[in-house]
Amino acid sequence: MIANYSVACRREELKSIRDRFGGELAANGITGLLRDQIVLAVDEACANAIIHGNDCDENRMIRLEADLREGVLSVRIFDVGKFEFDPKLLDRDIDYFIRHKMKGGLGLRLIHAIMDEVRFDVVDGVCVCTMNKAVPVS
Amino acid sequence: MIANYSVACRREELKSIRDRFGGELAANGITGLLRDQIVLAVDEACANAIIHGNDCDENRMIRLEADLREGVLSVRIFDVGKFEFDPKLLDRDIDYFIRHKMKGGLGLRLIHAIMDEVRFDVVDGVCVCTMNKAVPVS
Amino acid sequence: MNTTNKPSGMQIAGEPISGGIVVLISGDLDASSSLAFDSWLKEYISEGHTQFIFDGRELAYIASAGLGVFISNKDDVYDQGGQFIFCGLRESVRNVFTILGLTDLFTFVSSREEAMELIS
Amino acid sequence: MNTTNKPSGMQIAGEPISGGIVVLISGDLDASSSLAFDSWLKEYISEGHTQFIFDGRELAYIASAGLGVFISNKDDVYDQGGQFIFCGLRESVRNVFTILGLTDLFTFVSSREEAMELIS
Ligand SMILES: Nc1ncnc2c1ncn2[C@@H]1O[C@H](COP(=O)(O)OP(=O)(O)O)[C@@H](O)[C@H]1O
Ligand SMILES: Nc1ncnc2c1ncn2[C@@H]1O[C@H](COP(=O)(O)OP(=O)(O)O)[C@@H](O)[C@H]1O
Repeated sequence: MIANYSVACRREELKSIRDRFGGELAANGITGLLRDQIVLAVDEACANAIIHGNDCDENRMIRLEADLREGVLSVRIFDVGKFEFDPKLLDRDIDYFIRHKMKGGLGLRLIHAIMDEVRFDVVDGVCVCTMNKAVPVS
Repeated sequence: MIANYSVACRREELKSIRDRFGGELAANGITGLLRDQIVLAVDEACANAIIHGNDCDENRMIRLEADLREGVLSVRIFDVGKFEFDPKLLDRDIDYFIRHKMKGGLGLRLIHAIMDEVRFDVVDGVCVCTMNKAVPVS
Repeated sequence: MNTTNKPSGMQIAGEPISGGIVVLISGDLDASSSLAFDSWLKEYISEGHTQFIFDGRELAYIASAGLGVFISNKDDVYDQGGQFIFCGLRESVRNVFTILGLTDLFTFVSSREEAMELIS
Repeated sequence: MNTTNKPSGMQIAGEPISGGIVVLISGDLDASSSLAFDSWLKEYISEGHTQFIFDGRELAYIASAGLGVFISNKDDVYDQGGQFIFCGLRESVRNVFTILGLTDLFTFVSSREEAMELIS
């Protein structure tokens, strides 16, 4: 386990999640652009759980868990909020976002572009976002 | 595999799903009230995928897959529509439904009450509802 | 007695009696047929009916969408002193009400005669 | 030059120049700070600014919510003949535009001087 902590559902926590998780990646030999991209994917997934899943309710928490095994980094984000997924969002071209003056909707796309495997599981009311990525073994 | 078929996203297909799947359960020694309950859970899950996931778009399909292994019946329903889950729905008391004159919102509750394990997985834009239940070995 | 054919092999037959109406539901009340059943019930409510006896002897199946018809129309009927009485439900149908803890919301009796006594 | 402190350690400094405005964004443009940045940008647009040079030398991080600010305001600016020019973006920030295929939507140059030539 290279990370295992909970944070309250506040947008302001995102910065410390990035700093902390980025530090953990570096400590495990994941650096440079690869580190930056993984931190971005994790930030996006946490932002979704905080904002969409839990409506930024500070009394609720999300939990982040990560491990690195046999060259695969696996990050899991747990939340007990609501979950929504519309695959259409992943297919729309950028013009659609511009025409509709959309402020959001690109986060999942970034996550999918960066990570090798992305899945959401809802089990007993808990939503888990699992993101895996092969990383160079140091 | 005791079932593996696709049906169009039309409400009218539900009756034939029930008849067909109920027949398959009976052929595998699952009968009586147990059979009726499992058919109900599968009907509810298919209705959700057809109605909520795919807006009853007849050009879209859902797929139902089931197997029975070591006394556990496992049913999986695949759809490529949108997915929404709000755990609040499972906790609200019945008075809430009455006061709000709600026509729906009890299907997931039935599914959870009937099956031993219920999970939804969204992987690469495909939503899978997996429902497992221990059944007497014949 | 007027009989209406509905999808999924559901049939509804409403038979006005003194002080109420007996509704024989036959077939399956699922996410398909409950749409028509809901319109039908709302029409009867808007005509002023409040005492409903649902004869369930021939109701082979009920899904949550079918229960939703009774739940969503309950207050409109009960607030006027009306009621939903179910008689003769089959075990598998009755069981669905039980699983969801709905048995205290409505009245359940075994025969049409018992139901009619409750509204007279 | 007016400087505004924003959450997550983001700072915005707008410096009007002839024919446009140079905006120095420092810190992180994430799902938290982009709310304030969006209000800020909308205010400048409503004041009539159309030629924006975003100086990204001190922009350490951008998330999709930050990109969303540029995307959602693009038409309002470009429809008036305006433009968003980014100069001096760090590799890791520029990379986020690239991953999403946004590099053709806006103008990217390396220095503030090049950017100023484009609007004069
Ligand atoms: N953990 C989550 N909880 C709830 N909803 C989520 C979650 N992750 C993603 N979503 C849904 O996915 C949609 C797309 O997310 P995304 O592409 O990141 O866009 P946005 O920029 O609006 O967050 C959101 O509108 C949201 O409804
Ligand atoms: N396969 C699915 N696809 C999309 N949404 C689903 C799916 N399954 C469940 N849901 C969501 O779960 C909610 C609750 O479902 P349920 O309890 O069955 O109520 P309903 O009677 O309204 O179908 C629905 O409102 C729907 O948004």
